[in-house]
Amino acid sequence: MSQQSIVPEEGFLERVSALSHQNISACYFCLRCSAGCPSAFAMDFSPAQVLRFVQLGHKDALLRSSAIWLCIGCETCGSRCPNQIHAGAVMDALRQICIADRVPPGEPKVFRLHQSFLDSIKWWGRLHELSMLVEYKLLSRDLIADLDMGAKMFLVGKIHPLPKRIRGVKEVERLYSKQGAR
Amino acid sequence: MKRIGVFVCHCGTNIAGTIDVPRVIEEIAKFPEVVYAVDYKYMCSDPGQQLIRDHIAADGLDAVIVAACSPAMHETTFRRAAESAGLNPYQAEIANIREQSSWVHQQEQEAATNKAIETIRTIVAKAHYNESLIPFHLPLVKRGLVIGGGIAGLQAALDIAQAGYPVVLVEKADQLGGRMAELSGLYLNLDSSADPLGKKIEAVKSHPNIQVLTGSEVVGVGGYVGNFSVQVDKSPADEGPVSGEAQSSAVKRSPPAPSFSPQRFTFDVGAIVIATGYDLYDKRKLGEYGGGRYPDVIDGLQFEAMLRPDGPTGGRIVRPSDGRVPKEIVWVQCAGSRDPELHMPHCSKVCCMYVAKQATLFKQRVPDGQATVFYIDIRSQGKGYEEFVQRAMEEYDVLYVRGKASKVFQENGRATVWGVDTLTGLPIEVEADLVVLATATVPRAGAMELGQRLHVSVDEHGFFSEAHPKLRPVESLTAGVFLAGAAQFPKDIPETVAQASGAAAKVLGLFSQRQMVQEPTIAFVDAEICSGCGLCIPSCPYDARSMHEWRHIATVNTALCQGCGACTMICPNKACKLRNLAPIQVLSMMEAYL
Amino acid sequence: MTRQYAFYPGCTLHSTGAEFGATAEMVSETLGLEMVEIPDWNCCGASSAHSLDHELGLALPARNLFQAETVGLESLAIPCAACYSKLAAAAVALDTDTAFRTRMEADLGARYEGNVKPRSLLEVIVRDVPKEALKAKITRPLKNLRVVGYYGCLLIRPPTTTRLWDDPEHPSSLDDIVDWLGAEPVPWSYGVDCCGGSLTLNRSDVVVHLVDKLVQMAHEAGADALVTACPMCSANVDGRQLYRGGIPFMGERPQAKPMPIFYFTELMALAYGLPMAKVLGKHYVDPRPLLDRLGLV
Amino acid sequence: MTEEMLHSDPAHKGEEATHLSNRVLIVGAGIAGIQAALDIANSGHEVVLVDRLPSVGGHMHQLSETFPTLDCSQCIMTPRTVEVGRHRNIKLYVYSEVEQVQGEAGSFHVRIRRKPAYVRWDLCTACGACTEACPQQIPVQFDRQLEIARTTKSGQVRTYGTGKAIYTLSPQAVPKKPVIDTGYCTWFQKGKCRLCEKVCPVKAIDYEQQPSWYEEQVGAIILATGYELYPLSKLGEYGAGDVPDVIDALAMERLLSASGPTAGLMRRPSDGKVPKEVVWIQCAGSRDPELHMPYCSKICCMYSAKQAMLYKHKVHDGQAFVFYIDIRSAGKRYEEFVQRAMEEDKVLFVRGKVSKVFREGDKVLVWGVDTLTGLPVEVSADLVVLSPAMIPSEGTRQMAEMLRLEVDEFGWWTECEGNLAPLETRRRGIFLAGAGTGPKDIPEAVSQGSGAAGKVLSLFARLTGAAGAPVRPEDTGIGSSTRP
Repeated sequence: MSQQSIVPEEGFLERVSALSHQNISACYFCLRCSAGCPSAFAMDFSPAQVLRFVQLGHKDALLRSSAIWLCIGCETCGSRCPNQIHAGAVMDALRQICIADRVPPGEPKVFRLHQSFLDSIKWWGRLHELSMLVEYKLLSRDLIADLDMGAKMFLVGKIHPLPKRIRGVKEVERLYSKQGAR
Repeated sequence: MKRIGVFVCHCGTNIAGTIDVPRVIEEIAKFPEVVYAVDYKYMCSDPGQQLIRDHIAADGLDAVIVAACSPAMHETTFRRAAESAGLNPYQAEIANIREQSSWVHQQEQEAATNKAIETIRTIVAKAHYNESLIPFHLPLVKRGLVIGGGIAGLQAALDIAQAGYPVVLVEKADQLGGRMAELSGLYLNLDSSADPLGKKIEAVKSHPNIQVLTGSEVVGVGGYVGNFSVQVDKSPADEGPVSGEAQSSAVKRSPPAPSFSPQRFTFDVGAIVIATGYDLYDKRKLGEYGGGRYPDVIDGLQFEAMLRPDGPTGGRIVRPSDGRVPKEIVWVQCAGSRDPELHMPHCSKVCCMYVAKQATLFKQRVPDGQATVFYIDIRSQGKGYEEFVQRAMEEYDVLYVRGKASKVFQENGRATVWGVDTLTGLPIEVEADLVVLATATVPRAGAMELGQRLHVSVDEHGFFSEAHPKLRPVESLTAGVFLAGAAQFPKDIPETVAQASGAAAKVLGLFSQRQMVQEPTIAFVDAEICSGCGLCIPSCPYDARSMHEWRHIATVNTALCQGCGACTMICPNKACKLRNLAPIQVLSMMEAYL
Repeated sequence: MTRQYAFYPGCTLHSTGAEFGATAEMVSETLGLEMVEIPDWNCCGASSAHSLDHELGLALPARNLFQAETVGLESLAIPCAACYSKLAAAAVALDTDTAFRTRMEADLGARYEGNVKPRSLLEVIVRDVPKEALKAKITRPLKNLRVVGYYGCLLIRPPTTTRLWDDPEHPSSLDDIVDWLGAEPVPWSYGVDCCGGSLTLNRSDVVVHLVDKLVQMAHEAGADALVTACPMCSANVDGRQLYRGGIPFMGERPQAKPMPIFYFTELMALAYGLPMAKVLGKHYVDPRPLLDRLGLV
Repeated sequence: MTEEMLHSDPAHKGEEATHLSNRVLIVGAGIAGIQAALDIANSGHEVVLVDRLPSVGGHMHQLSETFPTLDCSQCIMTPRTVEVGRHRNIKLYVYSEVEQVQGEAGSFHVRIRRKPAYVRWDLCTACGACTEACPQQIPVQFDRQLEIARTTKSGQVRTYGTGKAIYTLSPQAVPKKPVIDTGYCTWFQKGKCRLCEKVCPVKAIDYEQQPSWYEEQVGAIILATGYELYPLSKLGEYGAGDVPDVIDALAMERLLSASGPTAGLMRRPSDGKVPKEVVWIQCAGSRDPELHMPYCSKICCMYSAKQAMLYKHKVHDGQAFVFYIDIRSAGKRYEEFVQRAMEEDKVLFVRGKVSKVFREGDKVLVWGVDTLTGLPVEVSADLVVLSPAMIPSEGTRQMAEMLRLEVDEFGWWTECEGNLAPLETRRRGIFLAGAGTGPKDIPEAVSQGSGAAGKVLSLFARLTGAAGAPVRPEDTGIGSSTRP
């Protein structure tokens, strides 16, 4: 029978707890987070299972999972958790580790979009939809999707052709350079 | 000059194994006032005690020091021995050379031996100043007060009364029975609670030793163990006390009060049993479950009321919103329990069982109905409980879903519960006609205030604190005040009944004494030195201190003082002293050490 | 009387959330709320920053709080629910996490006093402006318009950052406004359930599923439209009813009849009789037929 | 049938029976029996306290620390045992069993058989010389016969915590008197030795000692016979007790206890190594209607959390797993206690019943499943602690027959009525306390001990008509309550 040892990977629980500022050991698995999660239906592991995997130190399974990328950060879990664990923050931490450890994201397109979004802010200080979308489309090689919506946006003037750069963009860059993940 | 005898115990090898007893003896013999020193295998054994008695007589000792184990173990033993040899028991002292020397210094015998010698030296120094003391005797009122007329209060009152002592039973509501009267069938046998409870109530009402005050509240308590003075206000609503033949007999009232203001009773009791029971956590505080917002989201006791033949629906299970018989009912457990962040941190203990019971009764009455229970852990801990829940699952097809419901809401009639499917771990929606929240069990409103009135400590939630969580579960930290039932923590009926009898036993034990005996090793005030600054009054944890009515000095209530010494610490000019632990004694003990 | 507020528009207010931007300004002006835009503000990082980098997710909004302090007003009004929640979270972090505050002060070469309170524009309007004042400006009550309040995730969650200015499980501020405007707030139970906003471009399948459910429930509740305070929710719910993320221009249709979604400021502008022609044209699901039917335009 | 009904029952009208006794027989000197004894004795009635073992204290005396306060069990208990030992109203029969009971409430006639200790306790001063002298090493009952291998500096393998054929139950034993285990004693086995006799300074050893019988007259009886643990030998799936590093919970208590065989050092039996991975298995024989016992043993969840916590306090880099079905921490501060084990001591709770435990090399493999992830899990543990079902203490059935009382199918005493008369039996004057009626934790057992005492005291008052102060309504001003 295929058994797998659940001896926690050294320090994984600690690492995630520290990054997320959440006491994951406090979870007694009432499963309330899974019950309320809007995107759980699309996840490979439910939020409670993600917390469990962290406890058990199933690092690889977690970092490859789609669950950590499908968390929308809606805070439903965190607001209702009896032990004040914000599963969303744990998902954030796991994504961050995923990037730091160079693990291919379970949901590439989600990762690409976040990436393009942050690049846009890095360049301009504010979001510039057009350049952001172009970068995203190129990176994700998902060229045609939503062209129709894009067109409409353009027509009603919701997308501006030219970006404006803020004066403090250097400061913003400094905030980036400080951070590990990018 | 005193004539002190020192008796060093080997405690088998416990002491002698580490400490060089002969050397200890030889050293002690040199101490001033020590006229006799001897060692023995076991001082606490009968021959050991006899040895002490003999030498008190033979050597005319007027103080005895036993160097042995902790005073907690055998102080009483040796004081009794001394007394039986005609010595004042407070002239017998213990020098602890086991816990404090041999046991903690097993590796360094030399040091242990020296420490033992020094320890004994300090006790000799103390003994020099010891006075002969006589315990206080205080009057004892052999009447009990039971607060709360639920099953706990009824049982306690009954046990005390049947032992021949008068009891006053005070109940806030207009009838006896408490929460148990609100219940339908009881687990495990599903019998109606009305019958057995009714018998208890009858037994209490008709018992000649019990006086019942319903619609009444304890508004004031003074005094101390054996001599509490109690004030009870009885709301005018309900007429006269219910007790023995009381209805018929002339009722004494003090003072004959106008009907709109409450009638005040004042009387003395020797002991008090607190049996104030529990409330349910307000379901309106459970926003995520729409408590109080949706008509068909109710709590456990509301459902009990529906199951009761004498209940508002005459025993029919119906939806509050439209009176239809619900076909699908969902129970949500831990609604407010086990939730330190948002609600109550504790487990309410009884929910798992009563939910299984309610689901069973529902299926018995609505066989084609569907019962679903959302839970975190099933806690069926009790004789036959596990089997009871199993039966609910197996024979009555109650569906247990593991996971705390995330959200409950009701739309166009149907209620919806969001939970998780245990196996897949994925969210599921369960439609229901009725949702029953097993809301947390919390102390009765006003428990905190009652605690203050009685000087009894309560925890942060308002549950009364027991004297020791393991070995003194039915005693409060206040002498003469005992605990029964859910006032201390959520309990089911059998546990409550047993605890109530336990509290009664404590009361009977107290009443079995001829009078109260109080240790004399307590604080006293040196009237010459006391400046009447009053600092000691707030410092006393037992309210034992007050200012003298007309002399401007502090006084000690000998009955309340526990000899803790807080006052002696705070007194700026050392006018507060402890008997046989006076400043001079402490200082001389210090000197002896240095 | 005019009240002054520091103002953080956020990136979407002049782009994807243009309707919100335009009407927010008109309405504030009408109510005598003077909005002082904070200098050289930057993007709050939305869901992307914290998704990839915990501290960046706090640092970006935190800079805006530093900028806001230069304005010298105690309330910082933020229309966008997402921006609001990020800035609120940053404020909590700066207040409680000294290490973080020192790092930020070093990076930005400024001291943080913590005397600006980030508040949602919705909160500002319902809590600061007296009900009477709100109603006084009404020239055309929104009779017979039945709306469900869609609060979304980030407006009042998590309570630890939003500090409970409205009930996190059963909020009422949108419904109150709708009621005051003469329209009919329709009770429903999905007001705080997520629409999947941040996945709208890359997992439109997930989002379409969530949006359809919301719209369907709004229909069942008997509503004509939804009202929101969140550009992400709006763009998402509005757009994904028509644009399903499939092959473009195939015009794949949802099961339910598309339902317009308004910003609360749009409804206010309508009721106050402010010029709305251009704004209403920007919606994906065109609200004008509905408003025509009810004689509101 | 509740207590009130009993008393209204004409069959029970014994009030005017002649020469009533107001003494009490208490069977079992565990914490429940001790509590009952003290409450009654302190109320001025004489107590006859009988226990099978040579000293009082029962199972609580074996425990290391107690949840949820982590008080040292012996420390909080010793004052009670000492008081029992010296109380002028308590007559102690240890190393004894109740052999016969006749009569009824108010006048029971009891015959007690005392086993031969082969030591004359009247002479013995418990100096310990005999035990020191005794050459015969034996496993220690009190330590659950734990034998822990120990490699001495010189390299040879000894075992911790062996006892002698002449022993006192524990260091804090009350009474602290030795007995000879004839099953091991070289004199009784091989007919030579008599070393203890030679060294005894007071000539207290008596190899010829015979059982002795005592007659007592009592008015009431309290049964506080307590519990045992389900034998490991019956748990085949968990190694049937043949794997040295699979021990039961009471053995773990001894292992954790400062007074235990290793003086509180964490060592595993097989090779004396410090166990780095320890697994606790709940419901070993409980909640298992098919194979073992259907009921829940109530206390295991809490003591396992406690043991795991104490283990982590001793072995900081150790990993503690607890396999459970439901966590049952229903008691004051219990929930918080288990939460603490998870949050602070990082004890890993795995929800799922273990399917199999077996030895592999110097490890013990534990096969289970994590119901939350649905994944099968395997832990290769150094030590496995089972929480066996609680069962009635041996001999409960026979005593029930002798007393004409009922026990349930498992042998637990049957209460008069489950809800409202949990302390009464169907026979008037015979009461119940503690785990003899079913699994209970200490506070519950103590409450019941006091409760049973209360029942006895009020029974005596009724029987002997010895009421306290007469009821004078004018004292309270609440109106008359005296009856014609």
